[in-house]
Amino acid sequence: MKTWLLILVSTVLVNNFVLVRFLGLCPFFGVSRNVNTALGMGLATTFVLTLASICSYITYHWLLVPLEVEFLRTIAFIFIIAALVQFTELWIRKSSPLLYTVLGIYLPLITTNCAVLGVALLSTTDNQSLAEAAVYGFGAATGFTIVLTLFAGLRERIETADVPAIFRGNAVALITAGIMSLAFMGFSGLDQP
Amino acid sequence: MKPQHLTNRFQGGLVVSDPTATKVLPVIATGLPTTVVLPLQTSHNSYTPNVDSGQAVLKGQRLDHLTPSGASPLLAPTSGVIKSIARYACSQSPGGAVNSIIIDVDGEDNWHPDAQLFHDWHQLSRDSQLTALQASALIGHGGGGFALYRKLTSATKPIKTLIVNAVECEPMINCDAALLQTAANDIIAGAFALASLCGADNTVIAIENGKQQILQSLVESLTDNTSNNMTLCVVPDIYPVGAERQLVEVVCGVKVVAPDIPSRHGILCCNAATLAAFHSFVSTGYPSLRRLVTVAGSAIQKPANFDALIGTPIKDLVDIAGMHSPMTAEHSLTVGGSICGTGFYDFNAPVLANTNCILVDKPDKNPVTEVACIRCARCSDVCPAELLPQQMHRHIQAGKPEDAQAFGLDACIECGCCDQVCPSNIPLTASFRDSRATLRQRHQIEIAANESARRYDMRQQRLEQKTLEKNRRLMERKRALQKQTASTEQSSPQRPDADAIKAAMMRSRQRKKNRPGNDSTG
Amino acid sequence: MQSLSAIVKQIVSPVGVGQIMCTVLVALLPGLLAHTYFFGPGIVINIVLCCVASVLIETVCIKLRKRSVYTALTDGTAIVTAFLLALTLPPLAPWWICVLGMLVALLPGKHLYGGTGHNPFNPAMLGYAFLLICFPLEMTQWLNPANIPETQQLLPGLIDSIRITLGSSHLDTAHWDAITMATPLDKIKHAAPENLISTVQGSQGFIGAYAWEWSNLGFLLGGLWMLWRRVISWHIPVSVLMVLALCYAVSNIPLAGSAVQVTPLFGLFSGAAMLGAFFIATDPVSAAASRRGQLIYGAGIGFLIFIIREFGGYPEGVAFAVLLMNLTVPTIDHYCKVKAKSRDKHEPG
Amino acid sequence: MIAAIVVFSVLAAGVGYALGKLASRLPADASSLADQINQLLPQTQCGQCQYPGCRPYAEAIATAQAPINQCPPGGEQTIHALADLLGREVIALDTELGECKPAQLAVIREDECIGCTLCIHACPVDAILGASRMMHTVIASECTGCELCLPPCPVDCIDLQADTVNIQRA
Repeated sequence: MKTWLLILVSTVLVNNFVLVRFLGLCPFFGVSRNVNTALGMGLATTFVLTLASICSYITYHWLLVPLEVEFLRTIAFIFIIAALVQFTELWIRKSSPLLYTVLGIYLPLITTNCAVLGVALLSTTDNQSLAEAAVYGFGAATGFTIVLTLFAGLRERIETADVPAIFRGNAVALITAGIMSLAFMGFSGLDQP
Repeated sequence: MKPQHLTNRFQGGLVVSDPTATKVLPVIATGLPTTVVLPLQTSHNSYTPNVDSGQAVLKGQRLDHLTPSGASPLLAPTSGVIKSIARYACSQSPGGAVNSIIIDVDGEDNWHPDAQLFHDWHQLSRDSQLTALQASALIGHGGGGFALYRKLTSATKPIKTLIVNAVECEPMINCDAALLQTAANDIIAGAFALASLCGADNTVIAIENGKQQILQSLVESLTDNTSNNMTLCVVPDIYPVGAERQLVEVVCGVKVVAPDIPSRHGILCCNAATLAAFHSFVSTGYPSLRRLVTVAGSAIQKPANFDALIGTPIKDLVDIAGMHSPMTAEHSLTVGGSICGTGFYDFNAPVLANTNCILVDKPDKNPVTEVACIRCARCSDVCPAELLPQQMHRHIQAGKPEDAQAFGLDACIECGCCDQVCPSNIPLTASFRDSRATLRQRHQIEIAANESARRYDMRQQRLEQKTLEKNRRLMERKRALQKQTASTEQSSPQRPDADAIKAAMMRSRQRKKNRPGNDSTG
Repeated sequence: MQSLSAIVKQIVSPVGVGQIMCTVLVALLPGLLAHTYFFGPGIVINIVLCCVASVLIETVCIKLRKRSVYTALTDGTAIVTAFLLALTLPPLAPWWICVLGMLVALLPGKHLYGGTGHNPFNPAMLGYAFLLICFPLEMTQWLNPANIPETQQLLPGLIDSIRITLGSSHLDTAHWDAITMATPLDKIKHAAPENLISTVQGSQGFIGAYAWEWSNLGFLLGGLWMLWRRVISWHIPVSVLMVLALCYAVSNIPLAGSAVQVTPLFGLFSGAAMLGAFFIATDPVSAAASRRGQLIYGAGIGFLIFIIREFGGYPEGVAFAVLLMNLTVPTIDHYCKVKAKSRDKHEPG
Repeated sequence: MIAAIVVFSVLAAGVGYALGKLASRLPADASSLADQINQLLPQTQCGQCQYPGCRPYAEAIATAQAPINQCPPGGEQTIHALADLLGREVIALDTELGECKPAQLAVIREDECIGCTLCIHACPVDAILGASRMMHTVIASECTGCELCLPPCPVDCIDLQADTVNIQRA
């Protein structure tokens, strides 16, 4: 149990996938226009990522290793993630068409989101157990969701701010993301007991 | 009759120590003005005139077609000749000029024959009392500008409590205090009459803590007409305790959030001056066309309360009150009190039914500069409606008033408290007032658009229906034709023979010869 | 309209934004005096440097935005940022640390977002965090607090301090026993040399670490005075200090290498807790807008200060705690909406 | 090695088939989104957006067949509202389709009207009153100013005036 908490703290706060490892930046900037869509995207990614890390663990240890084709793991993981994303896309298209239109291209883009593939690959290299891989995936996704929602809130506030013309739009968003990762440096060293 | 001192209060508000509160200004009666102006478009009513220029009118005569049911009519305040119906200055409309009826007063001031609506109020049935009240065009003198008739009829629940709002919490306004001193009995009688009309079982007269000497005179006049269900409450003087919803919260403990109104909670709140006017209407049968207006401000020599005819240009009152220095463009004119009063630009504008105070102030020597909002949240501390003005301001400044609605823009009572405490001197209430107007206009556009969408859908359905109908009929005829051709083929398979055709042609030629025959061979 | 405002505004505390900021500066004095008494005049030099830098940067930026320099300077927010940044810097830090800190504080911290009122991050803390991460050596050159009876520590006078700050003479550690220690908090984690431990236990410092409790007491006095003048509201400082004290009370962290328990009072009166709670967290522009939001904001800061101090890598957590909560402010404001509905508070009459 | 290929192809086929089945059971429900978009359009039913009315244009936007800047009567305000709803970039109005003019009303010069009922069929909101060979007139409160009745009129007796009747529509 203690290690799970440590994994969670380390993936969500200490080395957050977006602000410290700089993975998954394209949806981070693409979907953070308003808080509700950011939350929608975050939940979708959490769903995909947690299931993907579990399935990739299973395929890696029960399929690839017995068949000695570990080198195929990247393709297998991408295949799993694509299937999960397709399922999520169908579900969101059915349940909330507005979210589906607003997310637009970024929903299928979860497949190519480097954070998602990164988690699957990293959890195999650190040879974690199944439960640890699941918690690792869930932690990474929650970190991604929290930071994405906070960043969306910040961008909404900056929309109403009187930013100089040349900085308006993505420039001020990029600088703000930089300051966010500066702030997240405060958590460094949190997971060394 | 011992006054009850109420201690519960609403959130926020401004503690105001106003030296003018205790001193009651003298009341000056004014005669008839030379011209009278009646705007056709005010905040809550719009009239279509049924008179045209040059026509003579008598006092109390109705000047408009009663368009929407329940709207109160427009009555001529005095007799005279209609000079013109043109755009004229008005203190209520932000644009400044509004179509108005301008009457040259002839001075006889004689009533129109059917101006007296009844002879004895108590014989009338409740419904005829209500229709008489509507015909009397009695508009609330408080500041809201709603017709008393509309207030009564918009009550969804039976009215249990009637509150007489004798509170004058806004500094500089003095007309209610003067009325309490001179006509306390009229107000009480008016309160009784209205209570019996709307069936309220207890009546509360609310007065401010700061007005001690008026309190004594009220207590005496209350003891002589002894009645059990009328109580006198003294409310703490925190601005805006005189606002309808805040007074209801202090007196009855019911928190009413705009746009909801107290009459939907069985509570009717009426201004003291309205009740005095109601009493004069009930006792004489003639609509009351006069009201007390305070004229004060730093530029006025002798501030006083004027008993003025509704429609009198404000310029006449200011001339009587006298000014230190002649009026210049920098002088600031305000209608209403000094905290939530709205500025206006042309002091020829007329006195309306809900104009309770005119302030004329000297140009401000050190104008304050507006600085950016630092989100210090003082305005949300003093906001009596418990809103977040700093968040509303941020969204309005970014050009998105609809986002400000999430922070309570619709519940804003435009009381002006936030302006007074803002360290950055931002004109918050003015920006909220404008944004609410824009949102009202957008709402109107949306209603019109929905109406067009409905008509478009109906038309589409009708056309679809028609094409379906046509196809169905076509199908039927085709089927009938097929049936018919099938049946004829079975009974006579070969073609009809040639001589039958020849005989038919012979007959037609014969008929053609007969027709021209009548003119040639007979 | 104006004749009345005199009546109303007298009742409510200092009126304009400029007066508010002046009151904040005056409130900073007690803590500042305690600081100079224990850590020498270096802090005053820092303040002068920061103020000069902030005025210059502010003027340049406002001119670039073609706005009136007078109103921008007189609203005093730049000066307050300068004071707060200077108070967090070590007394004998080189001069470019102050200038660079002010640059980072005012450019990306404030003018990037449109000047006063629009910056989501606390400018002073942004400058300090940037300096702490980029120049860890210079930022932890804290002098040993003066006048500890056992060590009779002498402090460099004003002239020496200026020369050191300008880099003309090197700080020879042999003479002035400068040790790389951010604050006494540092030794809670890394068992610092014995003499300092003893000073804490035996020192006359009644509650906190020897020198720091006096400067915290000074800031507490300044903060209470600001509360009384109604320049700030109680919501943020109370929630920060309460949560911090609660965390210390709940988790009994032993003082490094000794049986002494860290009492909540010790936690509150050491490091930059009081300065953070009363002056830094209550910066209205970067704090939450609604009072309810401010309570959540303050509680978050208190909790994060405790987490970073006890488990994090940096000795003092106020800067990062404030920055991290500044991140969450827009989302807090997004969800702290007005849901006022008509209701019957109690039976009428 | 062969086993790996076989396993993966079987796995791929199975998941593909399952997703295909699922796609048909979870149809996209675009109509509720079209309603939300239709709510933002000015409902002049003028057809300047190359669609027969506002509703068809809303459905086109919902199924991403049409961009959000093809509504001249709505102008900037409608584009901003659609961009906010759908989270898309704000793009300038496509001016070939028409300009954003202030609200206007069609008014028939009644003495020249020959009663041919062509405009009655053309009006998308049935705002024109009249019978064949009888004089026609426009119901001012219902007219959306869409100009569709101008082209079919043989005697060209309909002209456009600023909308003063329902002033709030402007």
